[in-house]
Amino acid sequence: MSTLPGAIVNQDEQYLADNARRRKQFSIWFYFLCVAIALISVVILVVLMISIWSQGQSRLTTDLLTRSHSELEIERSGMWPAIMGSLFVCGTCALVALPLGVGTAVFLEEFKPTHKVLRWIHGFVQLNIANLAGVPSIVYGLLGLTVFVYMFNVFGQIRVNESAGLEIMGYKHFYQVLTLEPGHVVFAPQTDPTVRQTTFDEPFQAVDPDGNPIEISIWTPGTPKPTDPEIRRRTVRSGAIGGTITERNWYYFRLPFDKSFLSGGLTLALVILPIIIIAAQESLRGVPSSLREASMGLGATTWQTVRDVSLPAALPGIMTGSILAMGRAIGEAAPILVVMGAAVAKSSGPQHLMDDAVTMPVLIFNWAGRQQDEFKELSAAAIIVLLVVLLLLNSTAIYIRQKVQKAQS
Amino acid sequence: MSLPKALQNREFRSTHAGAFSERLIVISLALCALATVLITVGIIYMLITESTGFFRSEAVTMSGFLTDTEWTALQSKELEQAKFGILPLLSGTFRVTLIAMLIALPLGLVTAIYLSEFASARIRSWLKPTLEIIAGVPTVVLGYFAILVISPSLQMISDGAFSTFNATSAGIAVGILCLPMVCSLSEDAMRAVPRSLREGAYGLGCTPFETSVKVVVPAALSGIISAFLLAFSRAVGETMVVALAAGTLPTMTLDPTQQAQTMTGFIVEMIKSESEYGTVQYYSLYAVAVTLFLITFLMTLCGQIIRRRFQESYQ
Amino acid sequence: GSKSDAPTTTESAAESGSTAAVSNLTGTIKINGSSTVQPIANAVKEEFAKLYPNVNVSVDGKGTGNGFKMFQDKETDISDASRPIKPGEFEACKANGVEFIEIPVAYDGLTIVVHPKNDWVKSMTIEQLQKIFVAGDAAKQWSDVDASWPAEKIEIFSPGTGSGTYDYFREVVIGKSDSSLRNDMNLNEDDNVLVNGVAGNPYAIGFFGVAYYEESKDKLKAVEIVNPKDDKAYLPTPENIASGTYAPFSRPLFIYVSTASLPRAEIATFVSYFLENAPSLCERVGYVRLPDEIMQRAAKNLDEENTGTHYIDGEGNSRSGAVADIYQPENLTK
Amino acid sequence: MSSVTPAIASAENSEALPDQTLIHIEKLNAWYGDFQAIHDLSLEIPKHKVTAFIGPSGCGKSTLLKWINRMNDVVPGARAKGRLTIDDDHDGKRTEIDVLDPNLDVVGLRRKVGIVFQKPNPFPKSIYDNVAFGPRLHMKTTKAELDELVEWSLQKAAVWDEVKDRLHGPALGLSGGQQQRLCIARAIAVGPEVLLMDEPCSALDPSSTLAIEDLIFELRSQYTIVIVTHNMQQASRCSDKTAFFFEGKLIEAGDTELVFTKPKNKQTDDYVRGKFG
Amino acid sequence: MSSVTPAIASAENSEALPDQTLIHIEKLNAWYGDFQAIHDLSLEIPKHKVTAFIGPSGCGKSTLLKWINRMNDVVPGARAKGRLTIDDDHDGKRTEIDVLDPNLDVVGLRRKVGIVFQKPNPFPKSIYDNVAFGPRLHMKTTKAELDELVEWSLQKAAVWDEVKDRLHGPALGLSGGQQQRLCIARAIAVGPEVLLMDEPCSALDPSSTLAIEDLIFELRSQYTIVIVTHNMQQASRCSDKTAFFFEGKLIEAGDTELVFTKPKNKQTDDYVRGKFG
Ligand SMILES: Nc1ncnc2c1ncn2[C@@H]1O[C@H](COP(=O)(O)OP(=O)(O)OP(=O)(O)O)[C@@H](O)[C@H]1O
Ligand SMILES: Nc1ncnc2c1ncn2[C@@H]1O[C@H](COP(=O)(O)OP(=O)(O)OP(=O)(O)O)[C@@H](O)[C@H]1O
Ligand SMILES: [Mg+2]
Ligand SMILES: [Mg+2]
Ligand SMILES: O=P([O-])([O-])[O-]
Repeated sequence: MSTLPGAIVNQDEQYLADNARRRKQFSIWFYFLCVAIALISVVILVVLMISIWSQGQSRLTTDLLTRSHSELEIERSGMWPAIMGSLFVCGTCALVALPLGVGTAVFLEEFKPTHKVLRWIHGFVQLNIANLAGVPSIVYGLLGLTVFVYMFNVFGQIRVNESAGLEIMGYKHFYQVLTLEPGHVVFAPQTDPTVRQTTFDEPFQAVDPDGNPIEISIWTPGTPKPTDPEIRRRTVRSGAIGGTITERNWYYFRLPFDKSFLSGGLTLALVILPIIIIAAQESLRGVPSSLREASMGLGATTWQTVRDVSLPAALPGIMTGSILAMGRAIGEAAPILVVMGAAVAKSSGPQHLMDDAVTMPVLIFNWAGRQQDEFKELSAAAIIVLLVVLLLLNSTAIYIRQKVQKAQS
Repeated sequence: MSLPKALQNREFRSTHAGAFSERLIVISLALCALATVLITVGIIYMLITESTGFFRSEAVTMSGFLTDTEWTALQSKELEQAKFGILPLLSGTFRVTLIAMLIALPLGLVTAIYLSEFASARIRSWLKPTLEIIAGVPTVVLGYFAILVISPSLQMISDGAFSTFNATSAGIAVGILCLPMVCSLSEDAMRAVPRSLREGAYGLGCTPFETSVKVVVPAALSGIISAFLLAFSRAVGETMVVALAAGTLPTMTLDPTQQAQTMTGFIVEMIKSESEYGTVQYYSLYAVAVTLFLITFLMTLCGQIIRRRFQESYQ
Repeated sequence: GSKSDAPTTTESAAESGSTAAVSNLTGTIKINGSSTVQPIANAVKEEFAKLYPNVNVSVDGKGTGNGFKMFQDKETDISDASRPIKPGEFEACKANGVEFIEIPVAYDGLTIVVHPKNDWVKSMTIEQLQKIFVAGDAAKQWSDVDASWPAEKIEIFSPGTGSGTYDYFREVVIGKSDSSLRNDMNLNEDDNVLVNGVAGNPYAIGFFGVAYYEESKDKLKAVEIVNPKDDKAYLPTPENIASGTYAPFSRPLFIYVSTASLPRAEIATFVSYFLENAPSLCERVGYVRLPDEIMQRAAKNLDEENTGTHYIDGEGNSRSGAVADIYQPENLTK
Repeated sequence: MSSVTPAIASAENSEALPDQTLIHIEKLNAWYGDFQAIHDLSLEIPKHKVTAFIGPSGCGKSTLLKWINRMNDVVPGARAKGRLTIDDDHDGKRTEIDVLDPNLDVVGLRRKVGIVFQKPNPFPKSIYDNVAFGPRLHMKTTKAELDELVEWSLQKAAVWDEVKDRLHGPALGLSGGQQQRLCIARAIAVGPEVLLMDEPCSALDPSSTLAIEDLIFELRSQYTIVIVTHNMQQASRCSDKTAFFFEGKLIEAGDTELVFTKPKNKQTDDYVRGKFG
Repeated sequence: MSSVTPAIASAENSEALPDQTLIHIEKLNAWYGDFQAIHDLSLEIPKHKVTAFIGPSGCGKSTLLKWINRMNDVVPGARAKGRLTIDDDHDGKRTEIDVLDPNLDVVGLRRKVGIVFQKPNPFPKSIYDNVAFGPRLHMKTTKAELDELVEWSLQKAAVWDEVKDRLHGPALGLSGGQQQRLCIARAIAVGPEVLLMDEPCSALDPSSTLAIEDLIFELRSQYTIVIVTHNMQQASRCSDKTAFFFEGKLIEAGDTELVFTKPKNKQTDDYVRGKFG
């Protein structure tokens, strides 16, 4: 048995040497192939950046950052409402997705059940999250449309002159009536919310835009019309009809949400929720179990362990994951198009919870598709702004991660 | 040394006082987890209820839906002329996805090998962020990159053989989009391969190439395959790039120079056109969404199964 | 008190020039419908917002047909249209209790465009268009239309089926017959996509409102259309459109205003502002102004709140013809 | 004490008082899922003594240790059957804590039975916060009391002098041996009666090991200490009693000296002579 | 042999032939980045003997081992200075391989110097493919030759009987001890002359340990074996020569019996008696 097998005894030294050289050569070639291919991604990024920069750099003006979309003065169009819109939409998204995602991750990672049935459920939820992570964002858009925008039509549809859904708070209804002074209106408090219009034949008590009460007199056609603008402002024509308008506080809330930024933000929260959960789970998993054991060994309950030990230790990882997820949310356009529509002509950010909004990707989508060269350049400039925002987010994430890596090494 | 006062008192907090709030917290955390289940339930409920509007219609048969080679939901105003065969949309989706995968998989995998096996810490420290930046580029931007840069370049190279909107430029852009994902997931899988295996290989006289290709990659295969599957379902579900660059005409061909409306592209067009809400044509978008959902669901399921079956090797 | 809004119209018309001050008018106005009219509506909205910054006007352009759908469901105050309302839509409005005032705002020339490299097509007749666009034995290649043209595949870009432009084109090309437009066209509600599509393929053809052509003249070539009346070919220039020689694709654009919304001060103010400024603003975005006479009739209709359409007769059949002939008080059907 | 139990009993009565048993283990069986890690184990652990658990890897030492303060609760699939009780002097009244009782107040148990692990595992917080972690959970203390308690614990753990100038510096900045002593300080800060130590020195360098061994020697006057070790020399150096485990069974237990010099069992003899393990 | 080198020399000439040195190490210094892991180390390792490296954790045993077949090449920042040569009999001609030569054919070196690690690390392939892995890389073999080679290696590694019925089953399905023997089979399948073993038994149970120790005993007639171990008993049981390291320095080296019974150095004495480590 101890005789060496033929293969070892009959080794051809020349072959061995050649073979070794050939393999080493091959390995070197492979190394250069790797370098070349790894560089491709860098090249792609550079080409992307250069083509965008060369298109958009001339439009990086303060107008871009402070003004709104304009059809008549294209060259002075800006993206302020879109910046605000993205801020509000993504803010909503973060406010909802972060606690929900981290909560879920904590539950799944730290409260692992020991009972068999519960373990099965646990595995199911885990699988479910993996599946949610793979669901295309456009499907979330459709879900957002049925759930947030229409709410299965449970609260009826939003209709002009008829229904504003189920209004819950933050609103006051008035009749808005034109006075004799052109462009000037007065507001009559609306007592019966179901009446959408009323006719004014007699003098009535109204309020001016600042909320101060004023007496309104009636001018009957045929009698001389007052000429003093002051008086004209306090006078309406007999038979004038007031239509309902609503004064909305920022916390105006009604159901369904319709195409509001809230719907958009909630839908985006659905999109990034699985991403956040998975990232948070991963970083909780990275917390050494010895820390948990130490805390439990001191008599801390599971929740106390989570609160005082696991979560703080996992926080950098959770933050990194969340920031990257937020980057995804900021750039996401498809679900927003489905939920909030593609209109971009908005002159300000959202004024109340139910207000609609434009987001940066949708604005870019619109501008880049337009024919005028100005819009093409503007869209490139807007892309630069968006990329800068993303770059800031990403570098924060990378910074946090590297700091943590350093601290741990 | 005498016992400190705190220990002399032995006034320990009642241990049952926290139990209630503890339970409350656990319940609210459980509710968070429940929410994720509710989302799935919501998706399935929505897809089923809304697509019944399509499948119930007399103009539609299940076999026709699965085998017809024309899809003209957007093109036909009258229901009688509309044809609902999902195959052209599927073919569009798979053309784009195939091209994307042809780009993302080899490039991503080789870059991952480079990052995990060869790159020095310094190169990693800027190459990885670069990839992350690409991963973070909004898809709208990539879509315009496709029609403003990729498509004209293709047309120039091929002397006009490509149409303005075509499967290839969309596929390339989607590939760029998936590349970082393939790369970072495969890299994670390869880094999870214990050092001891690499040492084993080097100890037997392997070159770096042999170590990475013959030992590390096979050992990380489950992770790499699930990365591929994830990238695949991301590509299948990608919307903005194809809506912008792949064209709006469903075609049933293998020609990559032609346009290719994908499933997601159709959904977006239908939503944007709001083509007659409530018509069969409109509801057909939910039928497409069901198909899309099923495909991605199967992908993730496969990925999970592969991960669970083959991953345990190193514990 | 049904006649309510008259004061604003007359008074502001007389005195608005002097009010430079920012108004305290507030409210929300929802507009949807034609993407052809959308540039005009957006332009008006923008100017209006300078005077009335607290009025929130949302303008969307999902196509005339979709616009009317939302209008009859009371989701919008104003519906933009690049064709007159159709009998079916009119009935639906009536059934839902939606009454409206029909206001023409500008002329458009539905422009047929090809790639600038296309040197074989200079002008086209309706028959040639039929060969290309009508389903059935539609021409697959240019050479199927005219043997001297290249044997290359025709790629077609058309507005979506929900759009008025599609309807108008279909009606002109097919008439009242049963056939329909072919269904292997690239359809898109967004006219900009159509422009990009045609501009990217030398063998493409497409059509849309003249404003989108005006914006991208350098990338596209407009096809001269042979007027069936005099057999001469005309380009969609403002003169040809206004004079009606660019026939049969010269068409009016409309807005439809819900009377239920008119008592709201913001709507009344906006609509009268629209009417007043449409002629000048429509030219700025590439359309052609309507004759003063028609604008005055429209103002009168608004003033007197004459609801109904001029394009459908008592029996419920649609009328067709020049706007100057049809937009007459006696044609108004409630 | 049942006669089948190979109890730890002073064979040579070297001390004046007889041992008082604190932890009683009777016929304990423990499983991880389907795998039985402990078989029918009976053992008595004396009060205010150091008891060493020795045995080859995987023989169930850590498992037993972790059942004493129910750390295995969080391991999925871990269960135990048998009796495991700890005597509890409460204002002079003697009661018994039934450790395996599913309704037991685990939090209270773990406060009474502290544990120190193989690898030092300070929390990534300041040194002060590490020691104050337990007291903050369990007690209502004033700032001054807490300060006093932290100092006392660190002094008891023989690490005060080395850290007193950087109490609010990060605990992870300490050396391995200091970290381990910090962990001991953290464990005694909640006033436990029993200290369980699972190979507390195996990750440490020689000098840190010595410091910890000295510390264990110090602490035994006030605490009942159970220490798991792989190092026979360590067991013989610093324990009073030794229990030898093999494949989940208790093979032999008794005075350390006897176990090492005159083991009754062949396996014990082989093991302490280094024939395996 | 220079006089400053504490070389391994048979103090009592128990064997007929004098030791023939195979591996010469002279003034070796090794670094990881700025940290010096080995200081000025000189040592000679005899042919066809088992040499044990002992010493506390972190003393540089593994580092030295890994330099012998240049495994440290792949560790970023690792470098070494000094002389490290291996004698090479080539058709009767004696040459020397300069291990630290940067232009050395590492692939060939590693074929000559096999290594086995602490944790068994079979590739996630079949048993057969594991053993055939090395031969397939280096040699041109027929299927039959390869089969013969695989069987021979597995037999040599004393694991053939246990695996012969499932040669194409997954290697990861074997027990730890079998895996470790498989790794040894894999290492000898390429026909090395030297076998380096870094704590080959520390992850194994007692019976597997015994099997490996027997195997080492068997193999020494054909291979030069270097084994790193923490277990003094193991070193004394299965090695001919022992080298004791401390903090990167070689403290003492010589016949195993002498080192364990009459160490010349105080530190060695302390260590082999278990005072630390
Ligand atoms: N969480 C677990 N799940 C399943 N089996 C486990 C678990 N923990 C330990 N075991 C098994 O139980 C047995 C006893 O393990 P234990 O940790 O008590 O051994 P030990 O004597 O402490 O060994 P070591 O000295 O290596 O720490 C071992 O066979 C081990 O594989
Ligand atoms: N890759 C590395 N990078 C930096 N330092 C290292 C590296 N590997 C080992 N060291 C350091 O070099 C010194 C010697 O390590 P080595 O692994 O040779 O010790 P050892 O004697 O084998 O210890 P053990 O018995 O724990 O395996 C140690 O202080 C260790 O921390
Ligand atoms: Mg243990
Ligand atoms: Mg070592
Ligand atoms: O103007 P349209 O969008 O209806 O064609």
